[in-house]
Amino acid sequence: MNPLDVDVEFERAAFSLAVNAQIPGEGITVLLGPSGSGKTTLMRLIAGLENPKTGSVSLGPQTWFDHHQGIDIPVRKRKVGIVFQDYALFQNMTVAQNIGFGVAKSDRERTADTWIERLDLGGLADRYPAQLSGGQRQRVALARTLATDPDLLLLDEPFSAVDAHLRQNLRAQLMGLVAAVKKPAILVTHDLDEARQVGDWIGVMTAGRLARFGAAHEIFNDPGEYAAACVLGWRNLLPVSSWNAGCVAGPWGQLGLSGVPLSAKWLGIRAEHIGLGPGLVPDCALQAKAVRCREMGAVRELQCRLADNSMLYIHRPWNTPLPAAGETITVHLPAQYVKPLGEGTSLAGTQLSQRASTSPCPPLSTLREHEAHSTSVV
Amino acid sequence: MNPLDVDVEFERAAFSLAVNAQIPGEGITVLLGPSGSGKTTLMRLIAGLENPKTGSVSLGPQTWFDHHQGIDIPVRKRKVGIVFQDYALFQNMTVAQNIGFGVAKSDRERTADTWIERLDLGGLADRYPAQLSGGQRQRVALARTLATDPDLLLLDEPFSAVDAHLRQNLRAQLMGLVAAVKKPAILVTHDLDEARQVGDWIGVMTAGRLARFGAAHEIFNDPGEYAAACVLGWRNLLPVSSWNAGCVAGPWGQLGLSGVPLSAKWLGIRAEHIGLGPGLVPDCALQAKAVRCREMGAVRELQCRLADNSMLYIHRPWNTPLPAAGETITVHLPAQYVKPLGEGTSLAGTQLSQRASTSPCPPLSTLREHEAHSTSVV
Amino acid sequence: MLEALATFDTEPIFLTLQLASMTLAVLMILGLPLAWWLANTKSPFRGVVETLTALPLVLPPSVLGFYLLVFLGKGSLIGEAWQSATGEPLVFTFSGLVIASCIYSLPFVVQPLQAGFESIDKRTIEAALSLGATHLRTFLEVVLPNMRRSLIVASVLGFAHTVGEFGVVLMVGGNIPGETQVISIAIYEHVESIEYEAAHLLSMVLLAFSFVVLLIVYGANGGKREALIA
Amino acid sequence: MLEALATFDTEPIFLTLQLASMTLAVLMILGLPLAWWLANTKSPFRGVVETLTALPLVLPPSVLGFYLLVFLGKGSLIGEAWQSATGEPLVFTFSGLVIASCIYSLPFVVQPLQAGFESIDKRTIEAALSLGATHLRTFLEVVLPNMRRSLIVASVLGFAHTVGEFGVVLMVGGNIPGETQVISIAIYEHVESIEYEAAHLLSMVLLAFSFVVLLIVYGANGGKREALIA
Repeated sequence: MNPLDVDVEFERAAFSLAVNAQIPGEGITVLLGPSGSGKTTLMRLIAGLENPKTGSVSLGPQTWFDHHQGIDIPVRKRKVGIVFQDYALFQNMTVAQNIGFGVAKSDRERTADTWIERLDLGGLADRYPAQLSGGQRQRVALARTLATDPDLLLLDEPFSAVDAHLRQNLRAQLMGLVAAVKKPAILVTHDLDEARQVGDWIGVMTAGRLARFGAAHEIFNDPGEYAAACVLGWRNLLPVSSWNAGCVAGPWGQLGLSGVPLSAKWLGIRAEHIGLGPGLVPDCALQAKAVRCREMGAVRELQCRLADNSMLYIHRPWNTPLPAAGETITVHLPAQYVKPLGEGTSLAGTQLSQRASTSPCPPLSTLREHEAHSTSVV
Repeated sequence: MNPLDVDVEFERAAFSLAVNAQIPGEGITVLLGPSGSGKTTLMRLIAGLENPKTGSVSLGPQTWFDHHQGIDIPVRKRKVGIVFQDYALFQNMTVAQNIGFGVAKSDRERTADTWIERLDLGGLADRYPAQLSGGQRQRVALARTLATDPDLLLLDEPFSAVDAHLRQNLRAQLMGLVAAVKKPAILVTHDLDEARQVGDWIGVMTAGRLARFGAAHEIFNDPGEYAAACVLGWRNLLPVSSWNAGCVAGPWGQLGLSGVPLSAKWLGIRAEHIGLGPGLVPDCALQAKAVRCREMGAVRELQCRLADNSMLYIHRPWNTPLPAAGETITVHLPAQYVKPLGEGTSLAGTQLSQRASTSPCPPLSTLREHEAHSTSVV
Repeated sequence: MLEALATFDTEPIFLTLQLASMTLAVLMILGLPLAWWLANTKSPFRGVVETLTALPLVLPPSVLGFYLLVFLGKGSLIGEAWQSATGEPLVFTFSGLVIASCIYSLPFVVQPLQAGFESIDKRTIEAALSLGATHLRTFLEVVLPNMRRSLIVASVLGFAHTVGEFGVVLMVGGNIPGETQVISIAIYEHVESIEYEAAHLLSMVLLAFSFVVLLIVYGANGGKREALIA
Repeated sequence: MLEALATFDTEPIFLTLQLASMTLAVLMILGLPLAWWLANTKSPFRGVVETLTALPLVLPPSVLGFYLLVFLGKGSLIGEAWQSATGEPLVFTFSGLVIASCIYSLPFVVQPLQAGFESIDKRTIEAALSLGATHLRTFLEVVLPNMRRSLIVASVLGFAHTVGEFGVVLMVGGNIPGETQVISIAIYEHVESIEYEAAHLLSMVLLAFSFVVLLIVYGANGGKREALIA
């Protein structure tokens, strides 16, 4: 169970990438990010399909790339298994020939048979890729890669060419296979649901940078910085303009929270963590106006407006009654679920609490005066 | 507010399509279906970009196509506005020229200015499509179409080329625009979330057939047939093999439900409608074994196995405690949420109820005897 | 060399340019509709027409020249009709050369145009039509401007191929100064007469011309270089 | 016609087939690595090499023939070296014809091959390498089998273009029966000698051959017909 150490810099045309991470030697690591954020490039750097400008890549004791030592093992000797986005099957070979391509000649037939069976491809052995459905091609690509028994599995958006209702089953199959072969896998995707379903570890990429990396539950609950929160689907992001004595304020109003770091530029909270109540709790609540309600299957979304007209999204179970449009409501933002977010720097791990003082927060005008002061402290 | 009457048959190579529907003259109609189900073909038949083998297409009093009367109005006279999947912008024209293309020369400049402003494209008027981002191109395509003031708007997966986190805003903008111009729109997609978010009406396409059509809330709560349920993301589908005296049975066990039509081949229930309890309720409950639990953001998914090893998926709010893996649990399937599903025929509108009798269902062995009988009745 | 320059006969050069320009003009007028038809038709005759259009590409110039002599020459239907209409024969005249060149260079104009029409995204045409544009407006404002590269390649190859033509001209046009003696024939004549310096001078002109042609073609590709033959 | 058939000289046909086969063999050996290099290199010399390769496409045969005479002929460095090594000159011999044909037909072989290499999905190559295959195995088992069409087009066009060659042969090879008199020259000779029936017979052979060539090329396209040029 060797961890993968990556510390690379890469530049091409208008794009540059710099990543330093240790990817665990077991389980599925998901690289999540918008298109153009460098997810696929990072994967290609690890595989040896692109050359870093500087840095090093090593899997446990094997050094694959080291700029200073002049080491650069070619891709065919790295023992990485790659599943490409469009599968890159060999069109001139049958399913069995594709799967056996990377296996020593003596073992080829037996290994191909094994993987054809393991991935439910029975009866398709003599077909050509052009005669297969999307899901079947995906499984052939996976089998071809796994048949070589790679030390590291790299999957570049492996489900993007497959119909939505097939993905569920293919994802579950993939998770089962990765668990069975006990090798680490890196999966690149821009699909949040996919990351949630298959990711043991999550890396959030934005603009050539690994903004956040860690265990999945940790990342989903605490994005650390603004850009990562956007990628992770956090829609309630409140800008912070000033703070004082356990009170944080922005154009949207103020909250009585203590422990907010000085470098916090935003406060984030997940839609399902916001409470709804009739009474106005002075410290951790805001007044809002209900705008509309939307059914989303298992949940129901309430959209409301804050003081500065920005939107706040609240999710409730499908069978919970929600206030009518136009109603003035009080929304509770429990301190333990509000996460401070940096810009370009991660504030992950910060725990906020409701401020201890029982006196109400000072009026906004007072806070504004402190703004200059606290900025100068930063 | 003219409704669109479509009654067409179409054939090409291995694909055939037959659709008969009246699409309401207001709001957004979403055509939902897997790739290859004929969504785009249906849209092209309506626009006049493909010719039906037979049938008719009319928008209110205007007949666009009628096989028997020999009417076939060319696309350029149909007053349909089409937004293509890849936008099909004119690469040789600026944003302003693209938007003004369909407008009479005298009005061109003024109209282009209006739409540039309405879609936040200010400052981009003199750019060429190649210089725009995905979201900007999408808005130019929409503006170019809306500028011609079409009687019917056709949108072919308009958000598929846009990054996930931009889609939310573009969808909201589209809904606002369609509401403002008060013209009917048909949107083709394979994205369930998109259908849920923008659809006033939903048409479910499978294999060249419109399996189900109606108001969005109605369709999402009652798919009517098996193929439609799959497309609509219903994952709990129990095959029906026999029934008797208000009891329905399959390899998974049996439920005491009355009102199940003889042509029901499956029973479906949404993951969030399944109840969890400790005690065994004899009639509308099954015994299951908890397998694993998965965090999905606002909801938490419990996966469990039924008697025949098939999986059942249960969704609960994120903060609800769930049984541990391996525990034996009782799952409740409330009669009002269980929907009978046909195969090839829609059973929409059927209401089931818990059977009145207080005596327990007969043992499965007894039911099996009745199977032959009930099948012969069908 | 200087001596050759002094007695340098510019007549073949002007004659060649005249021939190539006229040929290109005729080929563009015929080639645009033909290429459009080939790119869009579903007619069963498409295959036959396409093969006939491509024939001069692989047919040897001497075969082409021979058949042109047979079909345009004295005693042939076309040749006689032309002679009675204009008073001069078709073979061994400039008019005959233009016809021969058009046939010889046809694929070099039609095939790039056809590829250009085929590279146009069908959806942009559908989009233009759905926005209410007529077919003519769609063709002029959407189709042609988006295949500029193909227009340039077709023009340049059609012109250059006519300039470089030799075998067909030798057989159908002969070697009449001022009437049918184009550059390539003049070079051959000079070499046969062992006037190597005159041949050298004319060859340099054509070599330079060919270089410029290729630069234009690869330039029109806009950085994305592609094979001319595929 | 029958009379002509009786005295029909098959020597030019065999000579032509021999020339075309040898030329194609040489061009395939040189063309495959050259095309591979052109399709994959990022070298700044790529543009120059590509232009040189394409030059015979637009350069008139008489110019090409003239320069070949100059550089291969008596008194030239290459010509003298060849003569001292083999005892026979390069011009007006079969060996000279092969060299001339190789230069003349070069773009018709290299460009389809280059387009073929460029059409190969780079990811299938990367996939093969990541599965542990050597570069040679990847080339033989993944690259070549997936560009069969390009191989066929290159072979057929290279062969056919050599068969149809006229101007260069006339200048570099002359018209020596059994040594340099290929079909296209023989036709020209027959026409000049007003032996129209013999010319007709040979032309028919070449016309039929050209038809078959186009059928093969369009057949290799697998229904999806494409332009050969551009």
